[in-house]
Amino acid sequence: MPKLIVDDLTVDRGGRRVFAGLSFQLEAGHALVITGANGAGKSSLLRTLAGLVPPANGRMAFEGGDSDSTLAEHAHYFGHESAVKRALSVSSNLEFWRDFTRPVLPDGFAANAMAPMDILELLGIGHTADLPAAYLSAGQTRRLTLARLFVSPRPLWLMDEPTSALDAASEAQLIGLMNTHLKNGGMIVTATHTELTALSPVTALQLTAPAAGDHGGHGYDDDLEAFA
Amino acid sequence: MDLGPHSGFIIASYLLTAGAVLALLVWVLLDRRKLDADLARLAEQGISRARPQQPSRGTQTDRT
Amino acid sequence: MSGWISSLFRRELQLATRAGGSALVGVLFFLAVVTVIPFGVGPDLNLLGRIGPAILWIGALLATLLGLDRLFQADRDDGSLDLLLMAGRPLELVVLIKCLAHWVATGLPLVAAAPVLAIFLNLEPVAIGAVTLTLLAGTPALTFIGAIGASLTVTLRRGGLLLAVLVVPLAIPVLIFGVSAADAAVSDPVPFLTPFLILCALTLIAGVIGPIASAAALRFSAD
Amino acid sequence: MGILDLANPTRFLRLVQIVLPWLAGLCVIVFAAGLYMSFFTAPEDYQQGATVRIMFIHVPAAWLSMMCYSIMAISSLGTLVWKHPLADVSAKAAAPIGATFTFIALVTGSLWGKPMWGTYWVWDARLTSVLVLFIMYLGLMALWRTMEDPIKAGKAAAILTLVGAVNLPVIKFSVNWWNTLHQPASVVRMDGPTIHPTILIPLLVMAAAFTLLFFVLHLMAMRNEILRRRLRAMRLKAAAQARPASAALSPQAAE
Repeated sequence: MPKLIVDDLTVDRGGRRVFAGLSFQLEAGHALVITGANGAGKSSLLRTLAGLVPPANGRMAFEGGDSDSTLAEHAHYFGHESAVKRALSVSSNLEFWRDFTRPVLPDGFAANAMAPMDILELLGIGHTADLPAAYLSAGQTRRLTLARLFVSPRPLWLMDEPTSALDAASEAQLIGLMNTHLKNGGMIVTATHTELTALSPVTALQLTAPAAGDHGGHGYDDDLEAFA
Repeated sequence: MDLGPHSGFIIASYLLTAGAVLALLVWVLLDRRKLDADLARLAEQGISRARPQQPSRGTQTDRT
Repeated sequence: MSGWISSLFRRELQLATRAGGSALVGVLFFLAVVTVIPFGVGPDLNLLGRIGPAILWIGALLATLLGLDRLFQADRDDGSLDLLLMAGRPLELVVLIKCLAHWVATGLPLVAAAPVLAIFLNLEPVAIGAVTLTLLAGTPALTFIGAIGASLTVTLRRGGLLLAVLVVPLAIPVLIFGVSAADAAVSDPVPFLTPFLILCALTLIAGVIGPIASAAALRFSAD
Repeated sequence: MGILDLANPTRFLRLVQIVLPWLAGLCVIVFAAGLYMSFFTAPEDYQQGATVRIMFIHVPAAWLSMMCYSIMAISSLGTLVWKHPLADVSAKAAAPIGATFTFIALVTGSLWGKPMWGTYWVWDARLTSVLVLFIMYLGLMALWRTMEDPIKAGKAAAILTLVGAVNLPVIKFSVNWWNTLHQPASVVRMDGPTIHPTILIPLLVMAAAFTLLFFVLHLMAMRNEILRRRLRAMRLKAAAQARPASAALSPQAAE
């Protein structure tokens, strides 16, 4: 069964130590909910797992997955930005991501790609398929972004504040879809302020803001000292 | 009607003018046809334009 | 395998030509630059005839560069760049496709407009043909080299101008051989083919170095 | 707007429906008369011979390009000052038409120049000003294309049009000055001090025909623009039509 292993992960951003020595493991079918104050590094952890931020040191690996794909290629990143092109129609936005993102299906992850129209209908925005994405409301744009995760399935979902800009009904539907993803043998790492009680099975991870003094091991002045 | 030695230029300029005007006309007509088609398709989906309820007075824009 | 290449190319083309795209604006900038120069230089047709190819080439260079800062910036602003990095497609190939789509949307219209503008600069038919041919061969190089600048300045808010400053030195060889090929077609000391073939070689080299350097720069730009 | 309240788009569309066929018919008739006169009754010019006949479309086209820009300037005032709802529609509809007439003026001017001056393009003061006007038209059309929201685009374009209108005389003056400054040989004046009636009448008839053509196209383009705005509004409504998210969220949703 695929497993996500993070060992002694340390991440710096802009010369500031965000967190250090973080280790955890996540089996298939489980979700990891990250909580913590703003600036505790929730988003940084997600972006590091997504391969968008190079870690200072530490190891991240996706065991049991597709051997010639990196960890990032096993993951979908569901961030704050919508990655939706306003000038293109809703369906062409989705169809592009279906063709472009390479699906990764390790054994033990039983989900197959949904057709764009099906997932749009499921998320209640099927009637906007032909309209330019510029005409969508914030909630509808959020659902279009979510639909991207279903057209080319990948086991690991990295979700940053997934329930923001969603009303109660849509939030319930989102949690349901997340549960379905877990049942299919997928994994979710999500950062959130609201506790997602309906999501299960869940292991919690509390990120504490780093001690004020610790200004980041690989800071600029260290180089100077080494040089002097 | 003898157009003289430079008749080529005269004819060319009249043809180009006619061409430009025709191109503009065709563009406007095609644009119109596409708009009508899109509007019809939306009307089919039951999106009706809200009738301006109150009688128009002064410069009242078209509330849709 | 090639499904994603054609959909990426089609999408980039659509985005460039749709409202807000850089295609139409590039040609207008080219028209504006070429029209403004005679106001400075004066309406003397013989002078314009001599420096015509240079004016057209410099206009094309500036039009390409200023159209390029949105090549990656647009994707970064709406979050698509992160997903392009994560999609598991060879980034060098992705950059190559984006450059080709940008060239078709912005570069080709420049090449098409060049003969018309050459009339304003009083070039003879032979010179018009030569300039157009050199632009056709040379503008892809400008796009590839410009893409390096675009990827380096993608994180900056106002990267457009810096991009031009970074890339103009790199584009000088293309400019030199482009203009000299156009002039060679008219004045005879140098046969047309020699500078023209070097220009084509420059384009091919840029076609390799550009995407590789841009992909590397994009990987580091993510933060 | 006095008796006819043209501010209301619906009434404006009805008016266009009635007026347009007559206007188009009249335009065709006047064009036919103008062309006949231009080719048959007008004599050849003693200097230029038959090429003077190009003047019958070049000069009206140049007049039209200026007239169209002034209509756009007035519409821009309508948008910014009097807040007339159809003003920015009129300005946006007029831009491509103005650009086309300017293009015609440039092309015919160039084709007229070849037999007279030996080259297709001469940086003559008038031709150059028309070229600058052409770039301003294209700039305005590009500005409209880049903004999604028609109201905002209308205001921005109105400001640019007015700034352009103020600058046109300045451009004209500076181009003249620039032209005479560098001018090696004096350019044969296009039209003599007094135009002979047999040439003036066809010219005026052709100018009338061009003006009618402008109004026909302008009304049609305005109608399109109004329909385009309605389409946009209806699409926004269609998107906002909150269909209930499909209730049945079956567990095997992802299968």
